[in-house]
Amino acid sequence: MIYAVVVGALLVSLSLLLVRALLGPTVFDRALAGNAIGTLAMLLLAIFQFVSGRPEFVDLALVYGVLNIVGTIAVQKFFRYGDLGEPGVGDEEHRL
Amino acid sequence: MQRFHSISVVISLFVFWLVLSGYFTPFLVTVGLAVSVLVVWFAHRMDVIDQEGHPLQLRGGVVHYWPWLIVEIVKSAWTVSRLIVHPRLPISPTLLRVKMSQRTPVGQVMYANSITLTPGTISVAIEGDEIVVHALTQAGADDLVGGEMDRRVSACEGRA
Amino acid sequence: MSQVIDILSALLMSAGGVFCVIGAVGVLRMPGFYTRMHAASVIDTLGASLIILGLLLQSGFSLASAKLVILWLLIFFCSPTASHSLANAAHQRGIKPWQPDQGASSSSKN
Amino acid sequence: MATGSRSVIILEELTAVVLLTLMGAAAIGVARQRNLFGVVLLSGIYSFLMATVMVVLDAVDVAMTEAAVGAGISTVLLLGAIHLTGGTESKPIHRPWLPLFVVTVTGAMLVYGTLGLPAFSDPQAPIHQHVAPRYLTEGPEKTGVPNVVTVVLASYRGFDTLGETFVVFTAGIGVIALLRRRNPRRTQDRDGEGDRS
Repeated sequence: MIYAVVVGALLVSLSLLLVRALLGPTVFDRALAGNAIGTLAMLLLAIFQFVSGRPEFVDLALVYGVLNIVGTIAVQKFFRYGDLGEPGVGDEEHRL
Repeated sequence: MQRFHSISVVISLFVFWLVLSGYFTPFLVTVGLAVSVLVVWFAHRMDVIDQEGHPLQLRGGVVHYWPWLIVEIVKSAWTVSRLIVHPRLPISPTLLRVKMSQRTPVGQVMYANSITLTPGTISVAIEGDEIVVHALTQAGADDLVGGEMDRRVSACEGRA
Repeated sequence: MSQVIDILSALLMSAGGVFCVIGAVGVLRMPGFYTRMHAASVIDTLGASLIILGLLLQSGFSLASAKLVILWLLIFFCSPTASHSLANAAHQRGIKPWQPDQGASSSSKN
Repeated sequence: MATGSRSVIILEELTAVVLLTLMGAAAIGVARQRNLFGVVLLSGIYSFLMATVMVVLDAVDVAMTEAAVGAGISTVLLLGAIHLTGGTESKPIHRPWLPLFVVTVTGAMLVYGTLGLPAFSDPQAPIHQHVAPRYLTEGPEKTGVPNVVTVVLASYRGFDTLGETFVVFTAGIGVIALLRRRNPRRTQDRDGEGDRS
């Protein structure tokens, strides 16, 4: 039952990362932990499709991956430009 | 070149569709092809498609670069893992500037991403033709200053 | 033959699991934001790759393996982008890198 | 893949319990957090965990929606809302006792309600006896769609899915709004210095 071992390892990592997300201290630490939790959730999904014998549903993990980066980039844009509007106009002199 | 590039994008999208759908009946395959063509057409109209999103010009160089990059990643990930489990956490983080010799934005992104992808070094910002890099250890920083990765990315870019 | 592949994939996946745990421990243990990012990238690279490689061996040559390869490519292209954007945002916000002398505990230069 | 179904069920239940515990921890973190950015990030994490639980419980489409809405679009929307208001939560003016009472009673009623439900994945449950067999046997040839989930979603529950499609469409627009950048060829005032972030 190799899957049980891997799932267990992933769950332990998830808990540790959640502790980091709860502790903070900065917002970026939380975002980092959130990003890593997204990656782990993705792996967990991929493994679970194999556990339940339906490996053709790995697509869901793909959706997770895409959403994960959307969330992270949203946070990044917010903290870099101060808002989400007019994204990408900000060259170096515009932002400051 | 432009036409060739568009056809290549259509083919990539079509293969992606086939992989996700998994049904190979004539009707569904035709629909997939039509959707791929439509998406590329719309993308052209919206002007969101360019050489950067689908860097066909790198196809030769990447074959030589990736195996080396993967070996580097494994090596540095092993080093970082050893540091993490070390009871005294012997890290010496430094912030340094690395010169990059790439000419195109795609090459620069490739170099910066390679730096970030190898654990132990993270590209923090790009200022002019320099990358601000945060390195976990002095050794990792020295490796980067040695410039082998920079050379290889430039070679990969130049092969286009 | 299938026995060998099973054992190999089990080894790969457990190694991936171990690296994920190590990365998570690192994220918890490292001082300062940037140093934590290095630990997280262990999860994104070695942990994820080994687990996906193990699953690839299990799935053999099928549609699922093609999807796993796409998943792997997605991680490899997106995780550095996300990390860089986070680091960049932190840099813009003036988060200072942690230095060994300012830390509270257990720091030693090697 | 040659694993006994019994151990698979145990593994699934164990995973669900652990994930639900983590979700509880995340929820407490959200409640205790005064910094609203932290709240947004933690609720994103909560959504990811929730979606994973959904997959473990075999509700794949719900998981997809939860991930798209909870982790994707609501993070973007909430960040936009924070930009319009402010970054820290103000002190509540009410005492927490009345809301706590209401929530506890509602929760207790919901838990009481679950007692009347059939056991999880019980093959004799009405949901598996009523229309599900018909969907499975007749659906594909009646509608001509090979995938059963697509049959139910796109044909039998077409209007329902139309609404869901709007949600996903909104999420897509959010993504475009987020990742869009001004085309260097079109900006005259700046000489083609692309966005490098």
